[in-house]
Amino acid sequence: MVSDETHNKTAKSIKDSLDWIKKGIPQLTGVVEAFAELLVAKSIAKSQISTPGFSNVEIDLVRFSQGVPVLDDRKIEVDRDSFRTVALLLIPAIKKGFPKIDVDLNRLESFVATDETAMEQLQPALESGSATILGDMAVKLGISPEILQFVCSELAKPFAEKVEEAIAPMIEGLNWLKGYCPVCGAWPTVSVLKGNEGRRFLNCSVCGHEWNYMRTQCPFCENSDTTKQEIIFSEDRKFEYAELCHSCKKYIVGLDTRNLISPPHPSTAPIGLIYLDVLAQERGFTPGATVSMFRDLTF
Amino acid sequence: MSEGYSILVDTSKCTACRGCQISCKQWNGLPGTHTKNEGTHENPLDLSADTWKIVRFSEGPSKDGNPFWHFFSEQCRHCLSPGCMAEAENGEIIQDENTGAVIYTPKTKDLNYKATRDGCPYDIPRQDPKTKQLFKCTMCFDRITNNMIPACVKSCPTGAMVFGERPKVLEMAKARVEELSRKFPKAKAINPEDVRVIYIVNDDPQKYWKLAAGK
Amino acid sequence: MTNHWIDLKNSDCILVMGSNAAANHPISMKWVQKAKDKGATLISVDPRFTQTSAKADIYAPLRSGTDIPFLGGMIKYILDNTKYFKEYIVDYTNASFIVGPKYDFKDGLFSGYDPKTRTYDKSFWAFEKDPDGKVKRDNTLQDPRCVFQLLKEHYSRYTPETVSSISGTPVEDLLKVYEAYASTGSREKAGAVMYAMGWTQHTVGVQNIRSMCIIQLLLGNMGIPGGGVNALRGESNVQGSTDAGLLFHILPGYLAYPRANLANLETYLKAITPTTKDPMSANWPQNLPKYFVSLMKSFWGDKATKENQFGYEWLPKLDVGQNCSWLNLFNAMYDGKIKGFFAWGQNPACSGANANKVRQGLTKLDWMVNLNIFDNETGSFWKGPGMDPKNIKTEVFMLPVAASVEKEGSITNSGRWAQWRYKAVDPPGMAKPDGDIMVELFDKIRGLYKKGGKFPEPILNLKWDYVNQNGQFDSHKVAKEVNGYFLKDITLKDPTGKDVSFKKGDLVPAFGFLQADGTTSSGDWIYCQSYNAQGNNMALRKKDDPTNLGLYPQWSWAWPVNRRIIYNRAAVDLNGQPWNPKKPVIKWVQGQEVDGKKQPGKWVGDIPDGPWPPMSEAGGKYPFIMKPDGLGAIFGPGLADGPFPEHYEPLECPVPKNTLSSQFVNPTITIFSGSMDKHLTCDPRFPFVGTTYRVTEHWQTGIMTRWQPWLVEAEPQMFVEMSNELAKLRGIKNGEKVKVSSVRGEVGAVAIVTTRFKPFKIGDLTVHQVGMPWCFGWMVPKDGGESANLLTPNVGDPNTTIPESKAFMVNVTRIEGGK
Amino acid sequence: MTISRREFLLISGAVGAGLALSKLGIDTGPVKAYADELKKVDKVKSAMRTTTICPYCAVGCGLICSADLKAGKILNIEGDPDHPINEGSLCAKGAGLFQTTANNPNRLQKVLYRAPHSDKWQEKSWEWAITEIAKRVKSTRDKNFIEKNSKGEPVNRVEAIAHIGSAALDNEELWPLQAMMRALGLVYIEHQARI
Repeated sequence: MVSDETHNKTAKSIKDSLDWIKKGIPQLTGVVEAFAELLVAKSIAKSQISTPGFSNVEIDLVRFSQGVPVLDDRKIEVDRDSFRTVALLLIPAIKKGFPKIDVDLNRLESFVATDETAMEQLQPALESGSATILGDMAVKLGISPEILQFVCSELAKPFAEKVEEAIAPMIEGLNWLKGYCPVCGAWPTVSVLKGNEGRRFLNCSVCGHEWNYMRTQCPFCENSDTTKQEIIFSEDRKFEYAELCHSCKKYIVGLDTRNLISPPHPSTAPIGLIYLDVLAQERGFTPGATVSMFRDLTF
Repeated sequence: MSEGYSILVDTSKCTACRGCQISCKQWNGLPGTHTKNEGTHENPLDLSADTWKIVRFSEGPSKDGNPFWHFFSEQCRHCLSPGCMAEAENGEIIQDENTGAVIYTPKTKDLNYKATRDGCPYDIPRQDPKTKQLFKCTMCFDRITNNMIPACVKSCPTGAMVFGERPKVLEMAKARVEELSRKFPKAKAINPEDVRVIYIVNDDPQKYWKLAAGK
Repeated sequence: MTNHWIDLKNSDCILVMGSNAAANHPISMKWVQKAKDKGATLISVDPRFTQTSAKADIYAPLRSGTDIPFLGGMIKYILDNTKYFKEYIVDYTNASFIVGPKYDFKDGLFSGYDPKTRTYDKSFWAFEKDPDGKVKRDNTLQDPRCVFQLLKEHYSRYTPETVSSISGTPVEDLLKVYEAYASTGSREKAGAVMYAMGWTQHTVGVQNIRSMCIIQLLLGNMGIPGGGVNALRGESNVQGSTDAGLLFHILPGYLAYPRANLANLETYLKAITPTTKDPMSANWPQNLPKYFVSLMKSFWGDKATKENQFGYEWLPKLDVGQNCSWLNLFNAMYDGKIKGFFAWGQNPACSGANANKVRQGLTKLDWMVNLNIFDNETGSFWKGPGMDPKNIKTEVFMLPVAASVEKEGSITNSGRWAQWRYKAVDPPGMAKPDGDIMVELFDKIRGLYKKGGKFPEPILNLKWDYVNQNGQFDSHKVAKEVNGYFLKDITLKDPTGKDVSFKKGDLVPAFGFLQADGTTSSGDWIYCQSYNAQGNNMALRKKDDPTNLGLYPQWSWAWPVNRRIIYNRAAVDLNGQPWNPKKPVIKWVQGQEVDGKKQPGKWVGDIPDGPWPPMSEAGGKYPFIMKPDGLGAIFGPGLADGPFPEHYEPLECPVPKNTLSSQFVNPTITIFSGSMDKHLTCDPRFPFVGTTYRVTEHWQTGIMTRWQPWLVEAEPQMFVEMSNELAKLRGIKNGEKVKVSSVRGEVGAVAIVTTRFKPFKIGDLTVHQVGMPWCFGWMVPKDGGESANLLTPNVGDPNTTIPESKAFMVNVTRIEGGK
Repeated sequence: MTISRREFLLISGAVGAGLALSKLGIDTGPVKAYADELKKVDKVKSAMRTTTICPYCAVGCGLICSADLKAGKILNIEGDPDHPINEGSLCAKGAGLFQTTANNPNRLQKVLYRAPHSDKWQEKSWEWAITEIAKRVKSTRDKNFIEKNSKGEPVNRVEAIAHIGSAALDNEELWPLQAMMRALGLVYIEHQARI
């Protein structure tokens, strides 16, 4: 269990980062405030999970070096109690940030709180990824499918982060040359430049793992022809940018932290860069991560 | 940010590439001054209104028969109790509460230059002969208040300079001195309690620069 | 470099000698530091205590020009103390070869010397051969005429005391260096040497390096990770420009330049193609005819046919013995024999030894074309000091060119990695990429010759189609031509013996497929594979490192055939197993048995020096495949000045005689005798040794850095570094303006009085040495001072004609009131 | 419950279906307005990155250049952190590479000609310069062409024109350069490697 002091520190770091975003771009205040509580709650959620989430993970170095993520065909175990704890921690936090959908959220919250088998009931809808099954479940609960999907995807992440925490030390120092996550295989949401030399790190959209990746290569299609890459940025905030790939038409937002005294907490970075999502999407590019909350900003 | 910031300058890692000296000029828009070689690779020879940071070179014989050759990247120490402020009774010099940076305002043109300079144990302040205004390192105040590290720290290729919250920097300094003392018994941090720009040396400070540890 | 930059991390002992890597190749120290972090010893040997010395574990001073005694003493130490790697020298070097009866060495001279021509008849140094033509060997190394015993005898004179009395290095410092470096003679240890112009710029330059090669062979350090002989090249693409044959004596790929006595293709090919009678020797140069004919096909395209000897007669021929190298070039210019001159991205008015002679030479030209990104002392020589424009007839065309980020193409680093650079922006103003200027100029010249002129065939027949649809220079087209094409449909065998078919117009996969019958082209055989069906391999940016030795085989491309450590067959034993199993650069893996049939084995790791199995197996070959004998040359009978390195004093030196023999200076050097070719030795007017070097802030003559105000502010002016003792002797105070003069010229400089220089004790003499940078020039900054090359002598090494800029005699005097 | 990685990605990603913030009741209007404003005042810049290799010493350090696509100007040059040799580090010269580009006002930007006995440069066009140089090459070559040496052997060379350079050029420029000079018959062909 993580100490309260650590919690408070993380919470403060997230709040400081969000304040810094608001100060820099007041126009983002609405979005920042929507996510503030959720981000803090999520930072705690991982420590509320009692089971490790996986068993007997051994790294197959040969497969790994060929680009197979650690969790490729392994199961993540989610226990009922932890699921309920996490859900009852996150849903109220979402309510605070998203007051306009609180009716739906209340229904979902009470479903999780009262129905012992809530987790199992939600599972098929989400596992298949099928819009029909998801829609049926949403109808059953009387809430909008988009909201159900949003909440469930947020509920899943702490479990992935928990697994990441255990696997990350096992792959430390191993060479990983892919644009998807070496732990879970998901795509990154944000690219961060760090250290004096400005090495680039990608941040996994699902488990939060961070790995080094070539600066001048597209994570999504591995195109390294720089004439087919473009960087867009605002002259006022040169340390924030979107990297567009003309080869696969995907983009990733990025943050150069080398100049920064206290770089924003990684979980807040995508929020502060949302204006770049707008600019990139307007030009017809889509975010490489399938898990982005900011996929459809232009309509 | 009650304790403000500090800069650690680990001279054991410095190779005198002068990247810090050049980036200071670049960021602050200071001109490359006309210099001459005066019998040393150190150049410009001294701080001035146009040069707020210089790498001092010093050398001499050492006990093992080989010469020593030390490099000392000098700048304002941003003292916790700045001696230069004794003269500044009308806000000519400001000590920023949040960062701890000691800032010379344009009003310094009204100060007694000699007294201000004499008040500094490290002999840092310099006057623009034309405008009479005093100048020195600002700790990159315009950068650090925008969450950016100082230009010199950013430029250092060997990681000899670190910027951060003062307690963390003090901790780092302590650890590094411990590490160095295993090989260099004279290793120490210079006046860490009094200044914000803390130098680590592994020989007598005076062997680096006559005022390395102050007057 | 036989190895490469990152490989320095694999070393156990690094000797930096004739180089100041920390100042001049700063990033190399990153890898030196990594080796040190793992316990490696860093040794710096230099006349001056440098930035590299400051980081070294052992520092030893030596007087400029005494590297051979220093290293000869190390050879003796290794032999006397049995520090050599016996298996390695028996199996992989010519230590066991029996030298013929005509070889002899007496009082500084090898047999076969002709004092009239100042040359050796090298046939006196030939090995003894069996009746079947194979070299006689004694693998016990006991025969008194075997290389090993002759080596022992030759260096028996190089005792620590004798060496110290020549080089001025204290005996205890010598022994410290010898002991540390000789410890790498065990099979698990690797020693590397890093050298630069501190070794080459001497009248014994090549033999300085030969001395180290002998040491590396004795210790078994060639071919292994963390070993090798590593030249730290000074310019970003000086490796590539040498590979491309921008030198009078070689064509691209180091093919010997044709001489007039080789009247036709057949005689030329015969002359350049070595033979061997030893079946174990791969003798790779036996393939040179394929490379030459393919080169001719790249030169002349379809116009090169078997009938016209593939255009051999269109190549200009040198006379036998004709030397057109740098010093001779400027000698001819000074003599008024050269009328037109291209100075393409070079500033000889500051970089040439005896630069006053160079500058006078420029006044005798009819015309000069100078291409550069900045104005420089060469293009503007006519307004330089001592010049009166009214009296100078030379027309000058100064053409502005693109900088490195304003065009696309590749450059080759010291580790032989050809790395692709992309264009970021257009050049400013009227500046143009050099490639476009070449195309336009040659098109224009060709246009004139279409209307007639002397011997127009080569001009009209040169293949010259290196532009894209927009008429702009296309570096990809050249890169493909340099790699080479198949010129007709053809079926060939691959290295495993399988048939492979190619179509006319296909790019050649690698130089193993090149042909001598005109069916392939290749502009530079060593670059064949750089741009093939897989694409532009020089642009590769994949970071796999399967051996974990830092080879990065998919990052850019290294010649030859992407081999990252050359001579790597010497890194394994006769069975193909690495000497040091912890650092396996290559390794032979036995084939598995499939259906009762044993499959062939294979090499893993780096690209081995040729596909053959290890020596213990049928078809195995010796490791040094570029040598006709296949073995590392401890005895080197091919050089102009002897098969073993021998100490001779620099042409200008501070001592009255050579302690080791009565042969004072290198007996084979060419000494110019014109009015501006002065040399003096032991002359009381010039009592101090002078040397030159660079500073971190400036690069070469300073043309790219002296126009940058912040770099100039940090290192603004010409200086001369000297010891406290010398300063006292001359009454010079630190920071005073002094005059440094040699018999050829003088420069003003600021005295830097330093403990980093110390006087040398040479026998009874105290010898002072001073050092100056050669990065300044009169043009900019205004009071920056002049080039140290006004002082340096225009005398060269007999093999390379590289001038002796690192050891010459000067005087230093105070300028009264000169502050 | 146990979930496989594949299923897991579906849960957390809900493949294919985008999430619109507006459907969650968040007003993204101000964000879009901010982005629009940036565009309106021409603050949004487009840059292209290219990798290059340092033109100074032969270590071969990698750098990344960022250039403004519209203005065609270099914005920044920095060490390439992915380059295995320098891993992003640079020395003082490499770090100042910016100063060798168009950002340095001292760069040569014009074709200049100095006439015999003149004490000044004249500005010229490329066409003029190339034509005049070509004429001089031809006339010097033809006047001084050596067909045979003293032994009567054919040599077909020109000793009256010399060429030096250059280790600063690209390999793809060096090859045609030596070919062109040799086709002209030059034998005095040298460069930095000799000094």
